[in-house]
Amino acid sequence: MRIPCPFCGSRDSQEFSFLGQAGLKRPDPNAPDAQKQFHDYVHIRDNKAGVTKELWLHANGCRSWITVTRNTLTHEITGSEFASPLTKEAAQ
Amino acid sequence: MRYSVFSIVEQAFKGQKDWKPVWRYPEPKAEYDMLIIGGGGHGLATAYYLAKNHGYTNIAVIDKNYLGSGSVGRNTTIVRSNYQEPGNIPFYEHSLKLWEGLEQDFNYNAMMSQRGVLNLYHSDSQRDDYARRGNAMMMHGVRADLLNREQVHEIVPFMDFDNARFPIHGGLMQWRGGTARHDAVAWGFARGADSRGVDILQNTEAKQIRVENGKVTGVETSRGFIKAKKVGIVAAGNTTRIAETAGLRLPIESYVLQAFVSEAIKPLIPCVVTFGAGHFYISQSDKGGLVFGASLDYYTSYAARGNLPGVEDTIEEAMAIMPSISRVKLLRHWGGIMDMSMDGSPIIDKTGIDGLYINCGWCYGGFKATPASGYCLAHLMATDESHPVATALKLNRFETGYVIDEAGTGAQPNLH
Amino acid sequence: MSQSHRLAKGGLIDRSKPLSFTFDGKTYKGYAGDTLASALLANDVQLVARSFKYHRPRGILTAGSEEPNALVGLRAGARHEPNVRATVAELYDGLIAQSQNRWPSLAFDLGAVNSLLSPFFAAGFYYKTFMWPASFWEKVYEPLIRRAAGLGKPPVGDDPDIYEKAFAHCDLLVIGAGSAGLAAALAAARSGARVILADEGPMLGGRLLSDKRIIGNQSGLDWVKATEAELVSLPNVRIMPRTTIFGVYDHGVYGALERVNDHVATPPAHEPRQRAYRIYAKRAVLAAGAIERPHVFGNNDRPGVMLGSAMRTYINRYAVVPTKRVAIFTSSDEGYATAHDLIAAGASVQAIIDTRADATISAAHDIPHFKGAKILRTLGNKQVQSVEIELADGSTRILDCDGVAMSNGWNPAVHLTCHQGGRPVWDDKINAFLPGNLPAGLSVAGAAQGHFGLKDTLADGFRLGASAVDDLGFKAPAIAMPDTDPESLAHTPLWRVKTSKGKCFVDFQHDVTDTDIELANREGFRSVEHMKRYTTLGMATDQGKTSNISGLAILGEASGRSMAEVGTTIFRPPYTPVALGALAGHHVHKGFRPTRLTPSHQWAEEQGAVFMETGLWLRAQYFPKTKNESWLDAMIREVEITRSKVGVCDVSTLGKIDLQGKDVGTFLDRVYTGTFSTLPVGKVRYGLMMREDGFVQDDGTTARLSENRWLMTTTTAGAGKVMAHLEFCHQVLWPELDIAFTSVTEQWAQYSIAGPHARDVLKKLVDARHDISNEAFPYMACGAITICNGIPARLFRISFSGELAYEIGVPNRYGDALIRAIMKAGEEFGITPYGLEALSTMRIEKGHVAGGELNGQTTPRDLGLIKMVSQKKDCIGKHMSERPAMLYPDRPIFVGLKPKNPKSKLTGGAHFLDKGAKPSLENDLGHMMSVAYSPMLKSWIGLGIVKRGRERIGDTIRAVDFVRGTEFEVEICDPVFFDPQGERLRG
Amino acid sequence: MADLSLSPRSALAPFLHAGHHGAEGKIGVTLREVTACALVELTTFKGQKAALAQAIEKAFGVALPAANKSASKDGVTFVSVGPGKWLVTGEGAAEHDLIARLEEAASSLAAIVDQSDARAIVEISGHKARVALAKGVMIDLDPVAFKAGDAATSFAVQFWITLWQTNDTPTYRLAVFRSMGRDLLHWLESSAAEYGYEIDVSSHSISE
Repeated sequence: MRIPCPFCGSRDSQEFSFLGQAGLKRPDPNAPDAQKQFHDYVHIRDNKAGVTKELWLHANGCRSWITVTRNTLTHEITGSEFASPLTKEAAQ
Repeated sequence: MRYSVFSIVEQAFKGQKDWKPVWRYPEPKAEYDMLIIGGGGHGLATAYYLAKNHGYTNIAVIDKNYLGSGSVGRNTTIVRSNYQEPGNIPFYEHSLKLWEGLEQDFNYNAMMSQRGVLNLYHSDSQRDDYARRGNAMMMHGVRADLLNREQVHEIVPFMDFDNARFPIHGGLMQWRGGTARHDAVAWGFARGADSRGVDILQNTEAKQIRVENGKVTGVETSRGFIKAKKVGIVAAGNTTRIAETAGLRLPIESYVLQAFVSEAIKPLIPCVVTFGAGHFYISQSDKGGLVFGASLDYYTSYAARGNLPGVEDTIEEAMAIMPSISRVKLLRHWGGIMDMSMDGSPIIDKTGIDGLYINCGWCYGGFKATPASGYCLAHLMATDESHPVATALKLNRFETGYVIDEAGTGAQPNLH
Repeated sequence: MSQSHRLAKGGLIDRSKPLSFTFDGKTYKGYAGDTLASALLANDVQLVARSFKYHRPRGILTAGSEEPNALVGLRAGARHEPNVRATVAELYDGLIAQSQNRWPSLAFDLGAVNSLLSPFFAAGFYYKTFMWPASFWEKVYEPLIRRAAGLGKPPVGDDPDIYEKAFAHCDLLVIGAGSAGLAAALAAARSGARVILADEGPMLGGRLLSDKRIIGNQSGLDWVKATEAELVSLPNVRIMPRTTIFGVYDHGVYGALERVNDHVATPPAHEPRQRAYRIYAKRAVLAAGAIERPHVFGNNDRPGVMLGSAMRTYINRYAVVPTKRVAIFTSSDEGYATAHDLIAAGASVQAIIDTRADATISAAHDIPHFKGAKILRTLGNKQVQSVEIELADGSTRILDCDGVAMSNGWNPAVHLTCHQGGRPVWDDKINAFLPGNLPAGLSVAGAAQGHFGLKDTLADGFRLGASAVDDLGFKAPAIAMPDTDPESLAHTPLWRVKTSKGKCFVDFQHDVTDTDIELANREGFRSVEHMKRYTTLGMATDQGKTSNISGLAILGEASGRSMAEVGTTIFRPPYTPVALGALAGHHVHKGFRPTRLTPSHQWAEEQGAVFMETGLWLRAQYFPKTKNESWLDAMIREVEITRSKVGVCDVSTLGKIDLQGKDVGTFLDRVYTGTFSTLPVGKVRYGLMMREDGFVQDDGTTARLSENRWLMTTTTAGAGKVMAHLEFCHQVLWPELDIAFTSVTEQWAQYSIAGPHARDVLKKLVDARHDISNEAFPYMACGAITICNGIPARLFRISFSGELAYEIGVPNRYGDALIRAIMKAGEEFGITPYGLEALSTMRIEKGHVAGGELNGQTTPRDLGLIKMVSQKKDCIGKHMSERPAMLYPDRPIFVGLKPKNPKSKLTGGAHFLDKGAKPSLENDLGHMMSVAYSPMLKSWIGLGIVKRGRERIGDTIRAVDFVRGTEFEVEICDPVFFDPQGERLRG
Repeated sequence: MADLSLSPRSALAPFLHAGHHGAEGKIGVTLREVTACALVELTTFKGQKAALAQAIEKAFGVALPAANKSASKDGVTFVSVGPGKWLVTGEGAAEHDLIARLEEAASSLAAIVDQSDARAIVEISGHKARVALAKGVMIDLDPVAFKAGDAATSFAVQFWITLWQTNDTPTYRLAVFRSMGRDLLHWLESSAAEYGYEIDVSSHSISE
């Protein structure tokens, strides 16, 4: 597998580590149902068969956390971007 | 027909002409009492025990492919009950006990071979971890033996005891563990279920679980709607895809796990061996192939195939404990989809939707659980009560905190 | 009868290089350019192997990597390799080969008795028996089966050869260097694109090496040579002979195995035996050719029966006539080409038996020619002596011959197209499966695409080679299509001879017959996967390359389905078997994983230290004073000296992270359970870190070096994970924070100096201008200092041992020198180095948690560290650590454990039971996490978790270690065994 | 005090065996430990990228290199290692004042962390350097893809590496964690052995 790193370019997947679903928002710790929200945040996943957005760390590379758009049925990758706007800005 | 030495001899003289089909190819009925989605080992076992233990015969098992087409036919065939967590121990031990009588029970030789499962340890702290596990097993009356380096050497003298990066210090042995012939398990359960009247509907894909007023009414399939009073989701790696048609969101991610077999060689490895400084496990099949695997390919996937880094990593681990197999050749490697739960342990529970039951989260340990998984889901579906050995395998345990995390790696499925 | 079957001239062998080799101990001659198979055939060795199940005599069926029969053991001793295909083993001088799976000898194999029992051994018979009594499986049945199965013997001892991994990149990878592959490579290469051309054989040319053909105005061979010469001359082309592309992986990654030195007796010094490549290709052309199909008829497995194409290969490439009186069994016009080449080589063609009644081609010369005829069976013993044929009119006759050449059409080598889930598609026009949906970037040329004629293979190659690189922005110049000599490829396959007599083998190696497939179908194993698994068809070392399609056809016939309806099983990697050693490369033995060495490693080695693995690090476990001093005695000595005088320990392996920026304090408050934003400059604080699921993931200290600069330490094992976690928290959760992380683990060599004389030792090192008195530099102080005349250093007054202790860090280049200097400075105070055993003992005496307790299953509350969790703020893991189960009063909690008898050797992993309680999961109170012999208490002590342990301080329970056979009464106590007030560390 | 002076040691000093090794009669590869080289990791503070670039340009006369590039002037080389991150090497006169110059130029704009002792750096050159490196380096080092002035952080064999090419000989530099230096060296030696290689220690020195 090759992962397109927005900073380094296309690299062997062995340089990366995988975390999981992207776009999960850490709940407001002060919300009245915070514990329930945290449960969902920590445990419940879309686990989509098809195009997903997921978080990878270019661990053996530039150390950027990136959001990769990948199809879990075919492994086809159609996009990747920095997870952090700050990293993106620093990469300009 | 019953299998026996006599039937073999008889058929040898009849040119094998009178063997009967092991299962039927029935047309779906309009309605069943129970419908099982997933004709893998667990689904077939569920139907078998529903029929055998609970007297249900108006049951169907549906599978989108041929029966046994999932992980039951592509795993590394290891059977064991060497677990550490109290939520797991009784369940897996129940399973192993079922294995021990399974072949006679369903009259099919699944080649259950209790040749031992040996977990190697490579440090003092790992030895203590294994002692902790062994003692937990013994608390439940499950025999475990902590072996020192010399005792391990006696069993697997061909392994690297002298020049290894992570030297072998000893191992934890469960002699009652071993292997079984994976396909035969599916076939044995299928044959046993079919002969008790269960309809096994192959090439019948579940499209949509139909729920009305919080109660399940049946399943839309590629062969039309099938009404059912109770539906069990036993879809392993595809659990999420099925469950989401009923609006369920689960603590499950699907990952690909690779498995490997070498060319056949004469007997070398007497038992199942696992490598403690990695994630590697190996045994030798009766045909002579070395059957092995290691970690997941660490990304989520529904494609039943893996990639080269996983292949190389696995084989490096193989060579790490037994460099003498370097000239033995890899014959085939393949992948399967694993339903990884957030704590690495399974779920057998109701769902909050009346009449809908779920059996998932088998990670890469589903094969050994096959009989008990079916046994306990059958019990649950028949009685609406968890079987006593499966009370910890709750769907809501992530919310309550009663997680069963053997590895201690937390809610990160690819680390289990 | 040396080389009795060798032709006097011709072939691509080098007669000036005669080679000697042995098979089953007997010496033979061959030539450079031979394979083991061609050399055996040259010497008229027909019987080379025994089959898997029935131990039937087997010869050589093919001339390529698809060979199911002729497997041998190659080389001897530690270089022995089982299951080598004689058909691809290149001959070298001194080659040693043995036949396999036979006893006592190949010619007389007692295992052949299985053949007589074959009526009982129908497909899947073992599923129906061997069940009684249950215990007999492991003891009786299975050992018998296992001994009988298994083909070759495993190698013994360490492989003396080395293996390598390598990586290669190209625009276009061409797989197979036959006519199509060469054409594709040439077309692409002329554009300037980077091309890799790989072929499993030692020579380029494919079938052009085996069939005498014309391309343009030259012979096929000359065309190959000219093409190869041009490719070699181009700097953008890399030719990789002896290289099998074994797998297709995601995104243009191809697995390849280069057999660098399998064609010589032993690899030259410093060279590997084999090299496994990961090839990254933007595009690929698969030109893997096709595999000829055998016929399924009675005793079709007898030595002497061979594929027609293989027979032509032996004649034309190796100058060997495999058998001299040949019956041609054909369903294709190609059988006539085989007859032609046999006659040209001086062999006798006894007859052409063409299954097609309507064949239009005529036989040359005066060869007996039977249309609409079949071979019912071969006769003979260890080689064909005759065949029984059935003519179109139904009559039968016996025909003398010593060999049979089969031609039943070709199966495109579609295997690699299936590695990404592609399913081959049946094509009625060519009677074969063609590639289905292809892996991205891969196209298929020539015979692999079902385009069998030479003209088509060349045209495909030129076209697809050019279009692949045009796709990438190159411009491939047009190549004029050369003329080729005419050929006739008409065929109508006959999947089996139904009226056969005797066993009709479909899968030769696994002894699967047509009746086995029928039986599977009869028993309901109708899915092609069920049939395969029930009969084991296609599961042998050849993975069904010569058998799968016939098997599918027979299943289709038996179940009344078309080939398209039956479908195929899935081809998986590797295309041909790959040595495990090659896939591990040099990551074997000590090279399996890196070994990280500490700054004091060399010094510790000189002291005779015993080392232990800590993750990838090697750390000193203890420093034995004499050779015979045990770990326990050494540990006791090291602890006693440290606690009474002073000791030093290398703690450089702890993770160190430099954090800078104005928001570090805020950030630390969120990732640590405690509050850090209030930490004054020049101070250190202990920190506990949870995962978001509420379990502890790591602990350590963080020092505030200046207003905006902090230094965090992590556990040795947790360093990498914590770094990734912090980067996640920053980049994904809170990108608004202004922080910069840098791992500085390896910049600093760090030593802990502990004991009552720690300050005295330190004073001798620290430059005089720094005041390190207790007042000026109290417990939990930190600062930048200089030592030994101006060497920059960092000093932290922190203690894991519970003693007055400092950690001193210097730039790593001084690490070796500093340990020596510390030892020297400490000499007058009686300093000792201490290892991990002593370190562990001292922290257990102090009740500090470490690896055994930070096992990912414990919360701060479990570890008695709830007071470390600030109740005033949120942090990672806070909410999940307060789930009901975590607050459940019965949850085991951290305590100390003291045996009633101090000599009772406690053990890690023991579980706790109340006195009189029976072992059961319900009665299990918890387990022992860490143990040590405490030199201070003169007793074994332990740390563990016990249900309601804090409420039960003073109670006596049992520590039961079933697996070690010990059981001791222990008293539950406070986990801090030594100096509970912490007076020593503040001294 | 005098007897407690500390003499420095390079990362690979104990493991370097000077001279010719491997296949006889040829030298395809030359290996050298890079010593006398200051190393600094520079990480931009939030929103300071442009200001940092300006400051570096002013102080060092080089534009901060973009991704996968390095830039050198007067013994100072900036190697891009991540978004807003550079590994800076200083040799010759620059070895001793590198960190001071960086701090003077940019202490409010970036985290400046001395890493002079945190890495083992090996220089590999020669006509077989590329093929020897291909036995572990996963990125494409062919001249069409990677030239002098190019840089990468990547994974090789079992190491997280920073790699940059310094000339067209070709010569490459590989930096790994110091504790893994021995294994890096062993891998390079075994990869180069079939081509013959030389360990060059002629310029080996380490500063206090």
